[in-house]
Amino acid sequence: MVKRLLAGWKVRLGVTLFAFFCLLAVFGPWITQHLLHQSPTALDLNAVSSPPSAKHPLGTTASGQDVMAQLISGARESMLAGLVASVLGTSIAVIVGVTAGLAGGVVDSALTGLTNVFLTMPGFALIFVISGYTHGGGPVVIGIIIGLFGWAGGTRALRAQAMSLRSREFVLAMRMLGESRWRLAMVEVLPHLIGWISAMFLGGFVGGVLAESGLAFLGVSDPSTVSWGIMISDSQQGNALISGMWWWFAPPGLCIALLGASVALINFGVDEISNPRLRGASRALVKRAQEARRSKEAAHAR
Amino acid sequence: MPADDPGTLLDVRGLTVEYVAQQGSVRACDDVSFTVRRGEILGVAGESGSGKSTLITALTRLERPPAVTTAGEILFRPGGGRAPVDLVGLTERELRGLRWRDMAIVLQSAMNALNPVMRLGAQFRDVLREHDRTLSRQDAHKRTEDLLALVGLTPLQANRYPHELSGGTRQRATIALALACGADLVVMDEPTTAVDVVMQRQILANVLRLRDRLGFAVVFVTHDLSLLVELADRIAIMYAGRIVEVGSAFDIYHHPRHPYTEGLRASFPPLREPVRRLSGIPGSPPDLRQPPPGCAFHPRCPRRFEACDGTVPELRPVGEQSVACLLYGAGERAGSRGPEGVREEADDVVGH
Amino acid sequence: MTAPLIASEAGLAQQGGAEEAARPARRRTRWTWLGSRLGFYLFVTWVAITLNFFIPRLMPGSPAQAIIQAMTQRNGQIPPPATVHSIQLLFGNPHKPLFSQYLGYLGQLAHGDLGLSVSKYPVPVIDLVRAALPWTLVLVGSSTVLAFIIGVGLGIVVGWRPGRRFDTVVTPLSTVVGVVPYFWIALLAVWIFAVQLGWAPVSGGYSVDTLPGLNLPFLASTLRYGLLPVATIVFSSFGGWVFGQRNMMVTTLSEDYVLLARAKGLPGWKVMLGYAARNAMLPSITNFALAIGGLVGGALLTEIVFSYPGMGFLLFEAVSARDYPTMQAVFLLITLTVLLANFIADSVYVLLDPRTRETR
Amino acid sequence: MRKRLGRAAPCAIAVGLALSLAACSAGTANQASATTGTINVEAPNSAPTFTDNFNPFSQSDTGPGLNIIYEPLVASNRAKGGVLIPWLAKSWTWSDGGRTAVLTLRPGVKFSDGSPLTPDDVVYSLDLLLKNPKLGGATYSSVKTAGSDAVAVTWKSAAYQQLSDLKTVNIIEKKLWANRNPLTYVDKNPVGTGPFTVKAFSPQAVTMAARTDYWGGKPAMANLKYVAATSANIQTQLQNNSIDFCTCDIDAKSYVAADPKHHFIMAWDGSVVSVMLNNGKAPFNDVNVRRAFADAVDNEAIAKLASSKLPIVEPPASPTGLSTKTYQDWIDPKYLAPRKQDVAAAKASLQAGGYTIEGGRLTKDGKALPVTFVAPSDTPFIMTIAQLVVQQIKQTLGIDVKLSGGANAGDEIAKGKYDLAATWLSSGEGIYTALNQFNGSLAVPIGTEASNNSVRFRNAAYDNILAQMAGTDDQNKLKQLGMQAQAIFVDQVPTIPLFSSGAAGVANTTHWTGWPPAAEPDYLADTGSGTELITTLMHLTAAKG
Repeated sequence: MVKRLLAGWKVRLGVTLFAFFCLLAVFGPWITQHLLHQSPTALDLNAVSSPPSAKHPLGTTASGQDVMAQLISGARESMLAGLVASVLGTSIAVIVGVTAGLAGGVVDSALTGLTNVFLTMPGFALIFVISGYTHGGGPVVIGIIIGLFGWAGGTRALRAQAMSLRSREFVLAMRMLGESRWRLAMVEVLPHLIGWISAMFLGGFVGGVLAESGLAFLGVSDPSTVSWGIMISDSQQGNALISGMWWWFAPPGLCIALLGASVALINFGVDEISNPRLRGASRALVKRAQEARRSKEAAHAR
Repeated sequence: MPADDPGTLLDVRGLTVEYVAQQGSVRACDDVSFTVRRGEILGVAGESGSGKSTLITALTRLERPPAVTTAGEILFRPGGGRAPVDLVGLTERELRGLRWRDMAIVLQSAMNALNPVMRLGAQFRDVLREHDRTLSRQDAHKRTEDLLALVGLTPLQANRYPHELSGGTRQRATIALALACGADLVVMDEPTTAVDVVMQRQILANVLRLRDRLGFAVVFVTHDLSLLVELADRIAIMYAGRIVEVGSAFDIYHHPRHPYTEGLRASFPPLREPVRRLSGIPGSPPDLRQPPPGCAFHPRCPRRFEACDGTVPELRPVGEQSVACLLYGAGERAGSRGPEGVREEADDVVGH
Repeated sequence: MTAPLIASEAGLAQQGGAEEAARPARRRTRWTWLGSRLGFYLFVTWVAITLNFFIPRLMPGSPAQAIIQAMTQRNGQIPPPATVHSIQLLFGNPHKPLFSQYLGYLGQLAHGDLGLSVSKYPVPVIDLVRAALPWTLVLVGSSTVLAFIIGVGLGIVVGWRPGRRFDTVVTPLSTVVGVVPYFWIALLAVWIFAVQLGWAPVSGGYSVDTLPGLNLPFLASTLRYGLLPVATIVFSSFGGWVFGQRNMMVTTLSEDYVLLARAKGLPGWKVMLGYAARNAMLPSITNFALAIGGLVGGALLTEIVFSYPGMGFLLFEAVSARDYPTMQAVFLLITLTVLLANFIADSVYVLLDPRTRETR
Repeated sequence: MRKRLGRAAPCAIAVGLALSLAACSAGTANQASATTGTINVEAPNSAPTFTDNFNPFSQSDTGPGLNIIYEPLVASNRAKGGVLIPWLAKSWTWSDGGRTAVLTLRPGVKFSDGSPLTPDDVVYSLDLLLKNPKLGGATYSSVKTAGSDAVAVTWKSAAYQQLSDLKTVNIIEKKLWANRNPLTYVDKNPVGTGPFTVKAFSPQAVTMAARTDYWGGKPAMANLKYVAATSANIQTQLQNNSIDFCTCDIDAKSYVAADPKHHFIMAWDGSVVSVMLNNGKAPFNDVNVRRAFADAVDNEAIAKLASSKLPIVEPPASPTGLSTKTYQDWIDPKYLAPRKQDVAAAKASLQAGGYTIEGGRLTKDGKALPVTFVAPSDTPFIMTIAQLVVQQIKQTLGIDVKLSGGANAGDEIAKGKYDLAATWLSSGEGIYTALNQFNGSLAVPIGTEASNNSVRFRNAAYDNILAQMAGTDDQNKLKQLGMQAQAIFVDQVPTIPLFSSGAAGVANTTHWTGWPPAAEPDYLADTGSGTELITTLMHLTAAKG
């Protein structure tokens, strides 16, 4: 499956980009400290609002912080928020969705009701309200809140899938054989949902990163940390664009976009696996088909 | 040449259709040749995966990527004394001129073949008015009612959505639809698989009656050989993308030559004869991604011999029918030609 | 934007629409069905109202403190003790138990009374909402419709010939556009188009040289001022439609009825629109109805970037000022529109897909 | 520099008022034809929309310009040490040992509906606050009329320093308000004594019309339009010349550089950006720690960073916590120079207190004392200062200070749940008010919301000096007492003053000229203060050509 996933250029590009950002998140602080000899929070009073230079490859902020160092250490914070939100959100979605789909009856009704309540609530606004009070809150706290309020969307699809699986023959057979429901869910049903779950996880990850940056833009952030969202927010409040400080405003947004793009590209591959009908639509196949046709036409013309 | 004969409606030569995949490709139809005369019903029988559905879409030039026609020609002689055309060489635009007016299709599942969000009448109307721009709405409606009456449906059913109709009604409606523009050739892809036996009989009777009345030719594809015997004038048997035997319905049924035809015949109960013991064909159809060398049927063949896994048999006349089996005239050409040679020959034919 | 977070809400609609209709026999009559839907909506409304009431109040801080802090920040000094004291008297946390406050709130709501705003005391909340709502409805409404038309249109076109060069360029591109942080793109757009090129105003909902009302200069200025906000929303949200619609289109293309439509010799566009797209669009239409539900709450970031006088900004201000009555009113409105949109999605689905209609 | 987006109570004005206004009137009389045109002013309001309510008693958001519609009895000139100047009251006398002030009203003052201002109106206005603490509260205990043109205001004790409280009391017309509930009345047609009335309201702009019968003369402009703006877009609006005047947080340096017609005005309003030390709990209840931190901070560097977007540099603060720009005559000359960074002294203080630093943590008797710096995350200016202070403490003392933010910072500061915090302290309302911010009697226990002295400084000697100041009207004695209090402040270090600050104002001379000079103005130009704004507006004339 992994091999199939990696077959397309889109997925390969996505995975490469994503891996790059993961490395940045893991080794970022080490890189800034030992390779760049910079701190993301240190203020260099001799170089306030300075454009890119040898000392500050991406320039400095209005208070003299090194943008490059902020960008690198921001990777960890932003991705951590995305990861926590995604893991939590996907877990809740899987637990609620699969349980509802498999259990049916009263349990299903109750869980579906719960899901619908969460769907109806003004998600982002509530996240904004709550995280505003959590003392700024680091990326983990923000991620948890995003996850807690953002799971409902995916649950619905999982429930439908689990329901359709429930009536499939092999699951019915297992039930007849007296398999416990728990084992049934873990061994028989979950593997079939892996495509859905991974797509949901990836979507949740990007959603988490975007939500974190949106919250930072609204002023919900922990001042002792630096995330990409906080960087954009700071640069906006520091009038970076009007003062022509593009080196402060542009990089964090581009990084989020690139990270999102990498995940979106991976998602293309995951989608093609979970929906076989999409596979025929791949560019490589169509190209080959067109070539074959053309050569036939050429032969015909002769 | 049969194509020069005005009585020949369709002359397929060396038709090869491949499914292009990431690595290599699969030949779903391999060097298929046959002819259909005007007003004739040609049955094509084969197991699932034998390439008969691919043949249907290729015949009507409806194949979609990754399926590609890579060789052969389909000479079609439309009515009204028009010159014969090679469908393979036509553009989509040119094809549109022929579609439905000259050739129509009936698909396997009428439930899926009808647009679920359009009323039945609208699905008649759009095709009628597409091919006759002068037709008014009222006239199109009138014509729809006539067509539905042809297959025994009431005019009221034109106002229904497909899901509101029973399976048999839907299937009859698609047949009526196929006749809407007076096509010379109607290609039918297992139109009776989704309906019960009683309905199956009604539909077949309908087709025969309408053919006699309107004179169209039919290419009828099914896995059910005994059904073809009732319906078809001639029958072609397909196996692993190739035609292994062609002959009159009577000959195929009563004197099958190819071991596969024999096996196929033995696995279906006859419609009108006393029930006899049924037997299936051991084994399963080959994986076309890795076709067996030589005759594709040889791993399952009860009468195989050494040459069978080395030589691809060609379709050659044996008595009244044509058979592609080394049992007939095997000695002459054993081991002389591989599949490459066959293709070269096909290309030569095209080149003329 | 919040799209990836909430856009995946495939909709409560399927609940009532597709899933139920797909059941072979519907034993319940139309009335009990309607009744149970109504009961469900009422229940969800109540739960949402309750949560909307308690969640903000369980957080630390009070409106009084928010007002004092805002004053300090504005004036550069802490307000005089007497002022601080009076603010605490007026807007400090009431000493009534939370639960009786809650009952009071429910009672108020039952009379259609949304209370008085705290941050703009004593202006009734209903007045604030009345002033803000039209802006948001027009802004988000028009951009949602535009994004839908562009996105679904593109999705149909690329999905009609999947794998062609147009598809391989447009589909990834539109997806990538959707993951760029909305406010970042919006700020950039403001800088480029408003500040540098001067093509559009920087912020606001209308020109301050006009007086709101049914007069031409005002209406013309709202169009000009709405240009950039609408364009940025459309830009960052059409991608989601493209992707979904394309995949549905590709899936639909392998349906027999599309094949038959081609065989019928219908022109390509007729097959594409009348047969393939008409079926492939059904899920998008449901999602569209749901997107309309996100209308009220959906434009928070847009309205902040553009200082647009709508509901999003009202909410933002209310949250900053701990203005509970206003917050609650906005939340309530969001909840109600989402429910309404779901109801519409239910109904529209039944209208568009004859299969879900009851057979007589 | 600071975010300056708000409505302040009408406070100060400049110059001997009668003089300044008379000069203005004379000027406008000469060019009566110039009473046309509109001046666009950024409204001191962070909302993108205005509230259609001009109730002067509202404590929350209102329509803009309340402070140029309504006026107080007295004002103060923050450019001149915050001395009180007459406004609607033309003079006052003290009696009863400083307990009662009799204020004589200026003749010829009319409300915008044509009714003359009477002592009854003034008594009614002051009484409303006395009777209803929710309207803003009052420090006086009774008010009554004193003849046909005066009112007598009485306090419980000597109140020479309390008269300035009347600056925040808007004078309203009794007959209009007699039947209104001042708390809940939504006033859409305000009637006041100020030079402007509301002409047209829309959520994004409010147009005010200049009165022709204003007691102080006729303004040069026919209209004043308040434009709603936020920090996000104000700079652009300024740069395309669509706003003539604002007091706002922008990149003033680039604004002034862009066009010679762009003018910068610093309103030194007496504020001093300071690091608040929580004197109410360990470790900052120990003067040694306070001294150590104060010595460790380099406030010159901080001032420089804080001024990086201003065309001027804000001066490092006097260790007295008083603005050197406002109180230069009041500060003990030996404290006019800022405290210099002295790392050795800082370390010595820590040692004297028995503190060590272990693993980046301040430790005493084996117990680690974590230090948290609370800074509101929605105020980037304060946040930057906090970051620099944290960095300096780390570099000099090696102590790790945790930076904490969030929308709730204000609440935490008021309740004393912080170790360090940064804010604007001190004020331009006079020496007494400035020093009184650290009055121990205002300190409340930790956990209780403080309305003042949130650093919770308690010093009996300091409080005693303040009590003496309250009871004198003698300027020299005030100065002497003030210097004694300053000595205690410098020694005890209740806060770390960083630099003198003010409200950054920018004006555009394209349409209107006559703005106060950037350096050493006679009066402040500040949209947040009504009496100052009125003074500024009265000095303006239309630009020629």
